Amino acid sequence: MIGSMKKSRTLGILAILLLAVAIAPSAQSYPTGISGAQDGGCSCHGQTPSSDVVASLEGLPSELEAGATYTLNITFTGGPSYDDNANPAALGGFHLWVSDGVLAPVDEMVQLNSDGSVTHTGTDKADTGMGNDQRNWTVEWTAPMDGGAKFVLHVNSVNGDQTNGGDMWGKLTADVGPQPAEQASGLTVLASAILLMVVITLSCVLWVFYRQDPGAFAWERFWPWFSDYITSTDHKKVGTLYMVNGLFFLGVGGLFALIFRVQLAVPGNDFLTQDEYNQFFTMHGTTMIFLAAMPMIAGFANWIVPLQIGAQDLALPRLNALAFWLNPAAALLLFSGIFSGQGADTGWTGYAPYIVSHTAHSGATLWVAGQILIVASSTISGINFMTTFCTMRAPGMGWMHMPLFSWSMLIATLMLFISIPAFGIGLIQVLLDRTIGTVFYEVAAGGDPLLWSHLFWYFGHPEVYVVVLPAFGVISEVLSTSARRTIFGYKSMVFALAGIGIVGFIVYGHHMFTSGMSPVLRFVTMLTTMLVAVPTGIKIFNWLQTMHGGSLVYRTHTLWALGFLVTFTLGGISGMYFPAVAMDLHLHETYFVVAHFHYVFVGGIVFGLYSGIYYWFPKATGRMMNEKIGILHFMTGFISYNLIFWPMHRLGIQGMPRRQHTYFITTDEYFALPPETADWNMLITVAAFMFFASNLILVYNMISSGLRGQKAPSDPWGGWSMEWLVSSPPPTPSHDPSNLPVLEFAEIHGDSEPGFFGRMIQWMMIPEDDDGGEEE
Amino acid sequence: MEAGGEIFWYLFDIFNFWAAIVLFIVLVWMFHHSLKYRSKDGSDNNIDDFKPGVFPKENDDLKMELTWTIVPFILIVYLTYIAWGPIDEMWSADPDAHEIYVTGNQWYWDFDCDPFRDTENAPESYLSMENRSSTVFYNANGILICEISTIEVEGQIKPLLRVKADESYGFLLTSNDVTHAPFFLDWGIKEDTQPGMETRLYYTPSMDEIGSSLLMCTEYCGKDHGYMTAVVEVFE
Amino acid sequence: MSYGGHDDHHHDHQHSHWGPHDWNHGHGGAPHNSWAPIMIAFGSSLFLLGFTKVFTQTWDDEADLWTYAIHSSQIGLLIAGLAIFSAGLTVFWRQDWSHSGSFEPKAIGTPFRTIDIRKVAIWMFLMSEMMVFSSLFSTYIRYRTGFDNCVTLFESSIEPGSTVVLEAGQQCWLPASYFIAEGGYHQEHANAALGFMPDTLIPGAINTFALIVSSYTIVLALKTAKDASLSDAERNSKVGKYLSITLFLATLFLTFKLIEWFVGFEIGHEGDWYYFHAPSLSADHFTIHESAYTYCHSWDHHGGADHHGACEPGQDAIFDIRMAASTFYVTTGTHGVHVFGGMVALAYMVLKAFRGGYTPQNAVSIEYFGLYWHFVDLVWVLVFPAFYLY
Amino acid sequence: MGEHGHHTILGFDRYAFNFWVLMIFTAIEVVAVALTFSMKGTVSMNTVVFILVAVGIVKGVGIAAIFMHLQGDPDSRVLTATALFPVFFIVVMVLFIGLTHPDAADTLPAWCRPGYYN
Repeated sequence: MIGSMKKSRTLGILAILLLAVAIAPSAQSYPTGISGAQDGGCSCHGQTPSSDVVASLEGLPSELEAGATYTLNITFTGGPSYDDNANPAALGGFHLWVSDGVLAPVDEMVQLNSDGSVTHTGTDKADTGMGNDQRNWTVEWTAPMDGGAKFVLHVNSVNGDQTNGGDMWGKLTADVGPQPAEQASGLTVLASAILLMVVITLSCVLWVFYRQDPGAFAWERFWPWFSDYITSTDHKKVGTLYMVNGLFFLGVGGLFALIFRVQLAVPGNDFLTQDEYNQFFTMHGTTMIFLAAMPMIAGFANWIVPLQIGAQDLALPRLNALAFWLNPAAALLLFSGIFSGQGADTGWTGYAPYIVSHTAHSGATLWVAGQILIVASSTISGINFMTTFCTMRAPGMGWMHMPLFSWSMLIATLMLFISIPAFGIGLIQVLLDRTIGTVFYEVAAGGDPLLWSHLFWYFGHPEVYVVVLPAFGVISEVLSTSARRTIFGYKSMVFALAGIGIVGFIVYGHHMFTSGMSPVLRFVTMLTTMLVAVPTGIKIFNWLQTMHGGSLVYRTHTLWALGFLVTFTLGGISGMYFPAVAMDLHLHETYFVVAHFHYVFVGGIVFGLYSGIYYWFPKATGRMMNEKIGILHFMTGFISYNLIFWPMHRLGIQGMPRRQHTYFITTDEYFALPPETADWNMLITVAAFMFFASNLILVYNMISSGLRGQKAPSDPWGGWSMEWLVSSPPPTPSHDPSNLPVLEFAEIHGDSEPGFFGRMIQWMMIPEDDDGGEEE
Repeated sequence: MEAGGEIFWYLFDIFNFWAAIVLFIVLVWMFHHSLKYRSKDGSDNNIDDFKPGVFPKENDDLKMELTWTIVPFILIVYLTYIAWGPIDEMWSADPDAHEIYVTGNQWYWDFDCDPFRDTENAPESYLSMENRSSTVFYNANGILICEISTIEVEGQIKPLLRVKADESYGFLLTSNDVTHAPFFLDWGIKEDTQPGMETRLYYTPSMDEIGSSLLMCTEYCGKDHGYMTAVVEVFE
Repeated sequence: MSYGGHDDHHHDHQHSHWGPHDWNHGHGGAPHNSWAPIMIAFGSSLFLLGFTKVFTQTWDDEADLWTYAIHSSQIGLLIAGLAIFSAGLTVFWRQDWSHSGSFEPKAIGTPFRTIDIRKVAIWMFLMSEMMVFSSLFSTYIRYRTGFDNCVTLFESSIEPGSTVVLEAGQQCWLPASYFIAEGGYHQEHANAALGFMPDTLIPGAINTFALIVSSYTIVLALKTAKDASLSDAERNSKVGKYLSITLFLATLFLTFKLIEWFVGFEIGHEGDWYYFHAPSLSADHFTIHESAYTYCHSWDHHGGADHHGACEPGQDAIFDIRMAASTFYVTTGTHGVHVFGGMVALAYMVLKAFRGGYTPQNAVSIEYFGLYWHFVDLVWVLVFPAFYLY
Repeated sequence: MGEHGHHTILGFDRYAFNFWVLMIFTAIEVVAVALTFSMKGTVSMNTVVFILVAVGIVKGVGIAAIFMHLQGDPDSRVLTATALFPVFFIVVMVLFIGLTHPDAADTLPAWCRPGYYN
């Protein structure tokens, strides 16, 4: 009886939450974004509108007929303007916005703006039209098919002295037809979006809590359970939060991709407006790199690193939690522009001077602010992980005994926190340029647009390795364990990682071969970029050789690892085409680049992380994942993935540029891209939907296996590293601090003399007083 | 017409050849090892005696590792050398080139055929020419070198730049607002136009390249970035 | 629920060898939960949102210019963000309050064996700080070497017959040192009361010494806190005093910085004449919006040695000096923000010191703050010559 | 670690010694700049820059070595190595970002071109 009462109360709560979800999105977006462009008015003709200038708009019907075209007359009286044939400049101009329907100029006195508003001609310095010297103008307006419209009219009355002094302007607003409900301000939209996110997240959390033990569900037990998660500083719980955050935004980024793939499916499409398209590809890139890939990697690192190196937790657990919580806080800022229709449209690279220009959306400011928090998060977690690696390896674990996943995380963390301050400083400069008016990227003040590219890519290229190296680490672990063989050439693997880490800092110029960067630097980075292929090659060949003489057990994570080998090799090879300048001049900023970095990011990182999910899921949850669904996930995912990105190489060679709203193919009337472009794009779009669907299989598998999977033993795959020592799921603290594990060795090496580096490190270290058991 | 210039295809073919070889090696290696050394019955044969918490026995071979360090390195040196070769051709100024000003604007291209636009001391032969204008340019022998008109692409009026085959051209690039980049599709070259500075591109269209090709913007520049196109026609 | 704090009394009878409160509380239990991270994170987010709303520029289409404005009505968000951030920080430190040094975790393994983990962490933090200031200096070097110096530009453009051929609003680099270090000679009505240096250099010079003295007082605080020979009361009061002096010097530093930027000073008033007189940088038109700075190459010295008259005819030009100003304000401003961060931490430490929080067992906490503080001093050693003197 | 206070330099307390060195060198710094304008023409700008760099290095080393305990403690050597670790990356940054300037590709110097080595 009591149980059913609890159940009905639960359902009631869920119903209320669902209702809230339904209501929250009814807040409408604010058409002019965060800072209303029309509110500023023609401030060049005086700061505030003057009541002396009276504008009028004639020709609007009292009863609106859908789709009809009306001729509108715009006139004004008053102000300093006067009739003077000798000085026609002494008249005025206007600007008319309408919320719906289509405006069209009638004669050459009026021009159509890119935002659909109309204004007098002669605003452009290159334009010699005389529309600025009138007192009345005529435009045509085609009414929308349903609903009414809101007009905003500004008129200038100028005194003809060719300066702005003494001029005045007036404002008129007019409504026709049925009006929509009052539109929400940017802040209201933001607040309701936050509310929506909170409500959805809370209902999911509540559901998870309910499913854990439906019989014993009680509201009183929920809050302690929930607040324990959000205040937790335990590396495993923070790791879970990171993974949830990462997977959620992987889905969001994927949705962005799907939407603009629909736009690109056929040539000349207008499914999205240019503004929407630009925002979506910007947020796709930003989301995938900063809110999906990096949190997922941090999630793995959080979960696995302390377990693997035999530490009880990370060095600074509270800062670890802070580093995590900065991510959702940053996401709020990054996305808040989107909610108001003015999201960042700068590309994830945010190149200057576009990012500081007025043509960039106002949401770009918030995007920059959000990125600053991401930088803070990465710096904090970088410090934390560096400290952990350097100080908390289990007794007996010298540098050359760390598992390769930990090594790859160490190098990745090192690269991240050395390089990211450059990005942070660049962001602060842009933020100040956009807010208080410094001029770092203001070309009129001598600002150098390339400085941003330099600061960005000084970070941006190491960042690519930051996200891909952990995937290398996962593959090393998975292949070694699955093949039942020690990784081939452990030392050369470590040196290759370190080599990538160092060379990765001096290659970034290859992103800027066509940018007008210093030619010497172009030449230098061309040479160094080629060099990166050597350590990467070593890693691939070592992985291949690891399987030699082994007994490869085929599991889902093995399949993803083998899939990774194929796709990452392809991605690595296509990367070799860019440092060759003559090829880069053609391929730069085309779909070839898109194909290349998706082969590295998806085929490299995401496949690596999927492999890691299947590999460590039993350790984290204590339950095995379903292998059959896993194989289905791999097959559909691998095939559809290749169908998406392989044709993009072809598109790039044919010269289809990236980041373009649409494309045209050659027809009888005009010349454009080859006709096959359209077929490839359609194929890519269809495959993109398949790939998205295949990821839902993973999500389903994770949830169902997490709830109902077989219980996992502590070492289900027979791995050697220390995370397999503890139970699944691991206890807290992960390794008993009063009884830390000590790394043992299968082969006892003689007391070989330490090498040069070993002697140098010995010289630097505090002399050892106690036992001499330390390696290296 | 195929996109990409002569040098691009020359290098592309060489790189494709070596890429195919590397890919072939990797794939054969991977499939061979992953099939030959698989666990036949699916059971766990702990070959290297993995035990949690025990660093496993070593598995390396210095000679093999050195081989796949040195051999790829030689290949890389070779490819770098090959890629370095055409730099002179791509990145050299030709003093005799006919200069065309290209200016990026949000969101249209501005061409100017008059190479003496910004200079007061143009040679006399040019100054005296009657047809001198920014849209058409004849050389001293009265041969048409550069002409600018318009063309309709998908209902939009776009600039049409006409240049002569086997003539050397220098494009002087700048921008009025943000970064753009003209991408001469069939020639396979591009360079950013940066506001406040001048970048340059040199190219001599060959007789093989006669015909029309697209010019697109390949540095993201805002709303109508995707529509910032022009047509380049090479005539005989 | 109890915010932070997590029951300080527990620590008195818990005897684990594991770590300060940040860490793990013995008995092999879970690490402490904390509300601080989530509060600090969302506080900063709200603060940045408020910042972008308060400082919003609008684009003036017809004039082709940004219009700068401070929307003070939007300041609520900014303050709310700061408040949440501060509350989070309070929670954070509240949890550290009772740290007595008894569970200081030590590193194991190569290469930091037996060094405190917190000390390694602070050095890692300083590594990333080095990169922060390297980025700022790279920006500075790039622009400094890429721009013409205004003075050189002016001198090179004087044609025979002393006519200056320069476009109005030409971009060039007028270093801050032009206003500060050489201010006594270049600025109208400027002064050099001390005889050997201009009055405008006084705030910068005092600040340099203030930071060095504060670096010294913080090591004295550490030395005292470690001194087991002192009685507890004596030690508490001495450590508290040294930390207070450090805090005072940091405040002095920021005060003089603000005086130098915005206020200026006039001392020794005697009719129209001041003994000490230094206009602020903003009063001298060295601002980030100064696209039309009226530069005067030589003053007409009719008004006496320290009193300039009008600019000599043909000796002035209009320059766009925004880049030099932006670089100066942002670099020195970033340093100033670091000083401010140090002040906030110092305020906490002063409070803790007077309450007897520092003993020889946990005196290293002062050392770890000191490392940061010395680093800030070290950065000033570079900033001062690069921006104030050269 | 930790016996910081017990070291002396030239018979002075090391912190006090370092403190006075820093004070004196800062005074030199300020005076050097003061000289440039009070003795205009007699001291060249290059001399001043040289003095500023030299003094800056001395001061920086003083602060790092004594105040930040990078000299004389058991952990000093390993922490010095840590502090010097980013130097490579800083040099790369200053070289690549600080000291390069944009230019057109055809200004590539001859030594970067294959033709130069024929």
